[in-house]
Amino acid sequence: MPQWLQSVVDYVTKSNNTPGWYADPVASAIWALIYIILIFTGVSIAVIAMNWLERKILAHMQVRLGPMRVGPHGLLQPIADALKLLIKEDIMPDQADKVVFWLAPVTIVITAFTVYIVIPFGPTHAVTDMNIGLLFMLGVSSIGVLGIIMAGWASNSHYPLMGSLRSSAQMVSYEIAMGMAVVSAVLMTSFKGGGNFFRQIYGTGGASVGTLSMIGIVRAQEAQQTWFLFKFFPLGLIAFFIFAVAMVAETNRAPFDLPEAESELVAGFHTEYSGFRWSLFFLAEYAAMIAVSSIAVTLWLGGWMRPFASLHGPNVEIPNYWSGGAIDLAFALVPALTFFVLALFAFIGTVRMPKHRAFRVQTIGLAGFALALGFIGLVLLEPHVRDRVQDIFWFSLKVAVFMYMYIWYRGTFPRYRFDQLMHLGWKFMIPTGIAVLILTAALGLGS
Amino acid sequence: MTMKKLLRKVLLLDLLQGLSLTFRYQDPKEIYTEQYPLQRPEVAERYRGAPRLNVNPDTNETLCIACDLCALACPEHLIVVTSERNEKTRRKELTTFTYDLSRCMFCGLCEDACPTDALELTQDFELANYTREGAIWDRQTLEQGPQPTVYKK
Amino acid sequence: MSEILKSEQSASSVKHLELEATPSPAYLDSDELILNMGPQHPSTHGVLRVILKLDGEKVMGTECVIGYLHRGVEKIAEHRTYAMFNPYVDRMDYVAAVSNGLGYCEAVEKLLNIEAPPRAQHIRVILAELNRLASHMLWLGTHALDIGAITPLFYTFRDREEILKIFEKYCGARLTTHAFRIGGCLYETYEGFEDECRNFVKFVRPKIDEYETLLTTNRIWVERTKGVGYISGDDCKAMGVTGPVLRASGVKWDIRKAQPYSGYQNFDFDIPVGTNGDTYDRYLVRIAEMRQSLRIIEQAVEKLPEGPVMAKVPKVVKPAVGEVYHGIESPKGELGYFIVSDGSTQPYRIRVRPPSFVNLQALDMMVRGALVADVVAVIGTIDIVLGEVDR
Amino acid sequence: MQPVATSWFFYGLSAVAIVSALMVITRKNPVHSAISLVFTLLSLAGLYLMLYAPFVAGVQIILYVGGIMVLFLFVIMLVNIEHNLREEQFNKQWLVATIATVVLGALFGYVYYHGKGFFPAAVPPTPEQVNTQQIGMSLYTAYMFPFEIASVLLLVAIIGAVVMAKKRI
Repeated sequence: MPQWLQSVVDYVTKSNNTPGWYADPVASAIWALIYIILIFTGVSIAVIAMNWLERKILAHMQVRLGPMRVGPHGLLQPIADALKLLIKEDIMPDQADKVVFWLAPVTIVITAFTVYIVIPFGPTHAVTDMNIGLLFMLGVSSIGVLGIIMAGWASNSHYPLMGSLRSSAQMVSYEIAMGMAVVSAVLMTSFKGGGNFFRQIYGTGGASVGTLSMIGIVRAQEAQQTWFLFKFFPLGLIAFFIFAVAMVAETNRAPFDLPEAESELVAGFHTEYSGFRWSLFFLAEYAAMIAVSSIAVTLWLGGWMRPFASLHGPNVEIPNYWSGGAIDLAFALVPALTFFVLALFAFIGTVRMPKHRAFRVQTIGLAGFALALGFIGLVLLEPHVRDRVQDIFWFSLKVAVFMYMYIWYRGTFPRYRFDQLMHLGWKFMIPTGIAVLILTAALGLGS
Repeated sequence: MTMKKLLRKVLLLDLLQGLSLTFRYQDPKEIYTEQYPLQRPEVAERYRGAPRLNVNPDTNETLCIACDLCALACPEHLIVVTSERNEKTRRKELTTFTYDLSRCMFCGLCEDACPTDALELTQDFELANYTREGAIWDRQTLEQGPQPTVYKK
Repeated sequence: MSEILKSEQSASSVKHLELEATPSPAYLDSDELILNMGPQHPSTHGVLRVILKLDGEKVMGTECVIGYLHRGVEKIAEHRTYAMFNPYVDRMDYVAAVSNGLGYCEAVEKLLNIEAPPRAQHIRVILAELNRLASHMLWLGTHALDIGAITPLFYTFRDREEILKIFEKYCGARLTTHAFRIGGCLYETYEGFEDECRNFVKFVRPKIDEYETLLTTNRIWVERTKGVGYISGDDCKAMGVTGPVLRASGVKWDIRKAQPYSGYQNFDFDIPVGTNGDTYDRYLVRIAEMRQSLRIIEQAVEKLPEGPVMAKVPKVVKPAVGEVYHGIESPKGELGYFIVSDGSTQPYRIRVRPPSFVNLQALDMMVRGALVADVVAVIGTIDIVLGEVDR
Repeated sequence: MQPVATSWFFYGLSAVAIVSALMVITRKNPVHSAISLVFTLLSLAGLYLMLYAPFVAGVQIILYVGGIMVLFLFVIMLVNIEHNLREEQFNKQWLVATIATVVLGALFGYVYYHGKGFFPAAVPPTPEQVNTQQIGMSLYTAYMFPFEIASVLLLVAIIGAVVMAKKRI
């Protein structure tokens, strides 16, 4: 058996490996590749699911039904949409800058997906664990703005240009506040508990050190036995709040959707785009939403950890009040239960489907969907799967909460005006961010 | 008062109120949408929809006396009535009656003008048509009502 | 015309737009950007085209190009009898068709020197106030949509639907109602009309509170609307602006009180007046007006007298030679009809004074120096209907 | 830890860097130049990564590509491009430029040839883990003073920019 294959086998059988930390480079590459494919598929599915969920949830908030025709309860609507977009005529304005017009959506999509390289869906579920993971994420996601600017400029049209100008100004004002919030979270990784723990794992000496590694940040929260959201209450909360606002602005979603404000700029930076190219923007927007939510989850909500997780080290396991046999098992069963509940909802939907000839196919389809959900739930009951997939479940659940919030904001709030957004960013969020950073540092002096 | 305002602002109460309202509305009971072809809307009794030329149910003769009042009352002049004098009965008899639905604004003035209740705007509201000519209804269509093509899978 | 327009304020304070006007030095003197907003634009409420002269996002000047929806309604009137023209007025301000019809019918009645019987007048008031509610609801939904809140639109449309149902039951049409005839109402109320009106009032009161929950105190809404699109009461008078826009600027002028028609003097209601003359005040004034309309509906339903709904009107309406102006308070402002009769069955000339058209003139004053986003908000707050602007 | 396919990446990245750098100066359209510059900067970031300097690479991306280039494009977009396109390229200084390039190249060659001692064949790479911390340590201990001077300089630059941009304050 060649060495790399051995490492792959090791990886599957032992669950305590850190991504990207294999002795054999080929094994690392293969595993990275597999994870890239998994994540790409997963994110694409998540985007499709988000598309459907956004329509449904928004519709229900607005006393509407939402899509109902394509598939049971419109479940196949995103696929119908995707097909429509793919076969739609792809128009490029005559006076557009051809190269840049082509490059813009590609840039946005690439950056939106590159970010996922460092997102830890679990202690072992990541493409790689970069030393500068967080920095890398923020950097790459800031390139996405470049794509928006290119799109707006290349369209050679007034509304897109204004959209992209707004976008760049928005980015400049929010990236800083976001950075301040992030730095305060990074600072927290070096505090009590965390430092010793890192010495154990990474073998670094000297004073307690923080980390920029995404996995390291979650490990620090584990080591300190708290989510950073609750650390130095309410400092962590405020930092999280700043990030939560900034991330909405960063992804151009309501109430900060100025670059594409449809009532002012028609469609903003992608006014002139259609068909496949437009769908790339759409894909990238949702991928970016999931990505920044993942940052927020990693930094403040304990990443993949289940609530009240105990401390897992390479060689240590320190249980806390909320862990131990029965409670661990209860938490481990939650993923399967969630799927069963979803399956139940789908089943109720099946039963309540109109008893009409035209709906027979749809009823069968929904029943099939319910069965599939139930089957996934059953698979999740299997102990091996359960142990390996739990982390991903908790991570996805937390991200899903953020996704819901995005939709919720969109359904509730009016849109900020351009100057008010800048005002909020520069005069409120950045000073607050700096203050939180200083206070965090001061409080952390003792540890 | 100002303290209260400040607290409201800091605790984002104004935003949370709105959020809770939209959250509450997610209850499926609140959904207002009608699933149109399945749920037929109940149109009011006085609804002014597709025109109909009434016939006497017993004799199957038209009620229209070709008095042309509806054509005169119509603001859009879209009704054309032609008649012929029946030499036997010495009465005007209706020959053709065209009603151009594409120009109709369903004001109901023709209905009001009709002395014999022959012309009536019914509760039928599905008036879509594939051609412009299809929107011009002749006497037969007006008496029988539109016969929409039924498509089968 | 109305007293208010004869006020001491001359039109001199109104600055006419010159697109070549020099930009104020306080701003970046970059190249000007001429932006054609509309006629196809999601928030110009139809086919209004606004040419914006921008410096960055700041508006240096605007010019409205109208007429994309011109159908020559006033000209059509010259070739229709008085009764035949009645359905056309519904199609001017199509979201407040009842008010249009009311104004027209009353104007012709004034010309004929007849008056609708009291029962008809009460029915007219109920329907007109319901229509005011419907119009304001539609305004609120679309205005909020312009500012980016998409949800109120659906709530207001849901509640407006109840009004339209009453319309449909009463006169057989939902939008372009053709509810009234010269001399009164064609239709007697249907069975359960009073109860439905009462239930509607009960149903809609909490709903208005809901709209307010979403918007009135919401900091984003307040920031987006407070101080935006300011216009002073004097400027309003100079421009001939009427309706909620005028009242929000602190001028207490409502034709329902000042020159009562259709028995409005019999009802007890207040005229909400704003102080700041900005978009937020116009929003508050309209919300308050919705509540006042509910009050009027309640009273009118309680006091609904018995009797005929149609006055004695000759079969062929043939007024004597003369002219008449009659203005009513439509949801958008003073809606006036000026009718010249040459003694024939057809009017010699009808001139409509549409509130939207006149109010739209104030757009430039309101948005100069504001941002593009404010233009959208101000177009929404003026509450224009292009069918009425272009006629 | 042995990086994968080092030389491939190196040559690829350098090729991208050089080609896009050439594009920066040859493109007539300033936006195209700016976008080429983005590619140059990105490939440089890749090269930093290969030198076991992930922090520098990250900073390169977040600051230069994400921040400065966005502002660059922001400004360039507002420039009247048509005017620039009509301008003659390589104005009248091509001779001077060529001489300067040749001299610089000669200088590089000379230094490289005579100073081989400065370029040891193999420097032991710093372990990746402590790289970021090392930078922090150095910045806030040994190089504290230059660091602070640099930040004051930046502050001055910011204020200067504001003063220059605003005609009246």
